[in-house]
Amino acid sequence: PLAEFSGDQDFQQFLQKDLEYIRKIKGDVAQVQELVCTTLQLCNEEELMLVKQKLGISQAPLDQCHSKTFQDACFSQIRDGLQIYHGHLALLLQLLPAHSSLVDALQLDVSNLSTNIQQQMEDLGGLNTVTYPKAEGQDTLPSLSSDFDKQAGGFIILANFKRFLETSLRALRHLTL
Amino acid sequence: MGSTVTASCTIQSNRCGGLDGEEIQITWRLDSESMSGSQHKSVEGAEVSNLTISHFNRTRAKLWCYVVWNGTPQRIGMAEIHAGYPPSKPENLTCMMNLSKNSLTCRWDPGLDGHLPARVTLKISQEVIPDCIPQGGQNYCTIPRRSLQLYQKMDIWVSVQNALGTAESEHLCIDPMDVAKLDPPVLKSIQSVPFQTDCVSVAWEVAPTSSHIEQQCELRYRTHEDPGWTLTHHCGFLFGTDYRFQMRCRRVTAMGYWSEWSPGWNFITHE
Amino acid sequence: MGSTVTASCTIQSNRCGGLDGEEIQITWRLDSESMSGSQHKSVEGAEVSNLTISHFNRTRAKLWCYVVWNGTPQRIGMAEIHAGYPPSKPENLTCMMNLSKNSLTCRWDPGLDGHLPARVTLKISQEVIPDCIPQGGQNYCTIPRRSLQLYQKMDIWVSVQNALGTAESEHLCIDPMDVAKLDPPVLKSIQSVPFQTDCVSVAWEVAPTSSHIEQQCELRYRTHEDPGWTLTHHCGFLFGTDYRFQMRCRRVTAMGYWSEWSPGWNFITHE
Repeated sequence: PLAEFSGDQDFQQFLQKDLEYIRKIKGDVAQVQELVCTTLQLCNEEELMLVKQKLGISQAPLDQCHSKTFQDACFSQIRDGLQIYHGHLALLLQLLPAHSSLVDALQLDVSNLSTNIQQQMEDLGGLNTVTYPKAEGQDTLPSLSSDFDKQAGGFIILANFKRFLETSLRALRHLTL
Repeated sequence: MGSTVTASCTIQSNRCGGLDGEEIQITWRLDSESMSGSQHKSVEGAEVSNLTISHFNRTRAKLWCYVVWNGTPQRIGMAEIHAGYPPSKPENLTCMMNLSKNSLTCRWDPGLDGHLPARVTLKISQEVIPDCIPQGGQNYCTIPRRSLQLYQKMDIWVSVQNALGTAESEHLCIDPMDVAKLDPPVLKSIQSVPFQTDCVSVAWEVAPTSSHIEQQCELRYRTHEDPGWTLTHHCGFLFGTDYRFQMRCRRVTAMGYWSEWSPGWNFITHE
Repeated sequence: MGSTVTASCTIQSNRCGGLDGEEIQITWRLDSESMSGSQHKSVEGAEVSNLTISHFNRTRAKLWCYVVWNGTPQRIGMAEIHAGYPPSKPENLTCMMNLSKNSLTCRWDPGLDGHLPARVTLKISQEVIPDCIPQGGQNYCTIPRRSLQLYQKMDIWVSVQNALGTAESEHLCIDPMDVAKLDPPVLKSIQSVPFQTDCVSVAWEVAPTSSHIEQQCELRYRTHEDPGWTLTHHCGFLFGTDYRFQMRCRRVTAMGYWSEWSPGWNFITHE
């Protein structure tokens, strides 16, 4: 059903707003990553591949957004993924207490964007707003026992979320005229 | 304001020790101005004085009731009078999103003063969001980020309520990001263009708070002698002249507000 | 600080996917400085590296444990080290009652820095009264009026606590009003005394905030040329000289503090 929408003026405006908002959130994520580097001395992902395997932090799925023919399910996955990362970002509040206002603002933007997408899918009516059953434990973080596991976990969440946003940007940009 | 005020003052001397059997003379004072009422005895034997003030023209006044006792006038009752008008409709409601403070500030013209204590609130359609109460009678209110839903339309209006009624402004239906005022860009470098010698090439950076927004920017210049600034399209400059440049930006869609002009950049075109 | 720090890093390769069967080389980093430990295989077959750092001389550091995997060093563990000393005893605790702000401010010398996060509190004997927590590492604290028992002795002391211990200052047993600093008096008039022409008579008013306290006051004067002030007993003045006078007061019992000097008063003695 999406094919009919791509020319629709409202749909195009909806896309432009989401693209801009994702770009804003991506900028905020980069700022928090900078803080994790300067504050926790965790700066590059290659050094954390082993611990990443051990912690097993799941990434929000965007498989519906990779196909050439854009699926409505991709919107649902973006919306649901944003909610998952909204939850995961709470860990950053613990890790960066001196910068809680920045992390708060990031969480607020993430939840706003997710609500916007849900609202816009409803407003456009034709979009299939089904909610995909989440894989087991996708929402919740694994238990992170040591300080190091928490700090490494925070770094990994931000890296995952940055990739999630880049994939979402590519998928939505694909739809703009 | 301007209407008639009536008041009455009743003394049951039998229940008022010291006034028993005395001749009772009730007098009035509006703030410090003496006034006389019409006094009569009520059926229950109490002394009643009625006062009528037509075209009441003060916004606030205290009305005192006196009776003379032991030769001195005794204050025995008081009423506070507030006069005014129903609130007038607030006009010209506009809002602006500040990207560095991440808040939306709305301003309006309050219209005529109702002279009465009034409750002014900036209302937002989503019930879950608390009203914005302007501080001490100001005509603007700032909605914090946590009460905003970015990139979504919000219905905003002003409501004014006093003892004599309520008035509401027109409703604004806006997405805060569509009324954003961008932060100014920063000029990075200005150079002459080798072959088009009367042109300059400009390098600048948009503000980090709006780097995610597609923007159009304007350049202006002036020499020390110039009275005012001139908008430019990078060409038409004199040789060997000391120019001062500034740039500002706005959404490509022309929605929202121009940023302030950037800090100035001095550049002398070559001979 | 200065003592020895020991740490160990254990890797059970069979429980660490990707490391199975690989030769494991554990390395260490203190912040960004590489360090080598002594590595051995434990009875359960795990690789264990032990590290000893003698005379640890940093107040804060991060100790990282690495293992090489797929050619890149992998961070697999971290410990944050805070080093310092037990808190030293706070000295020279003094308190002063401010009569216009109606609060008691106590100051002290903190002594040597323990380099560790420390909790400093100004304690008051009456349990019902909350401790006074100085703001951001300051060495003074202001006890608000509602926590004070005026004209009663209060037991006040400072307590400093960090991870390595607790230290307490000497206890002060004071009545806030005995350590009051009076507000300065106001000079009302200064005149020559007719017969003792080199003397002056002074009229002044004590500050309203301390008018209930019996006070003794001092007068000082200077001419423009004088380098400093001179205390006076109202006599010994030169003729026709332009003097500047100030006054201050203190409790008659000499307890508490002199007030600041009053605003100046200029007076020219007659010829």
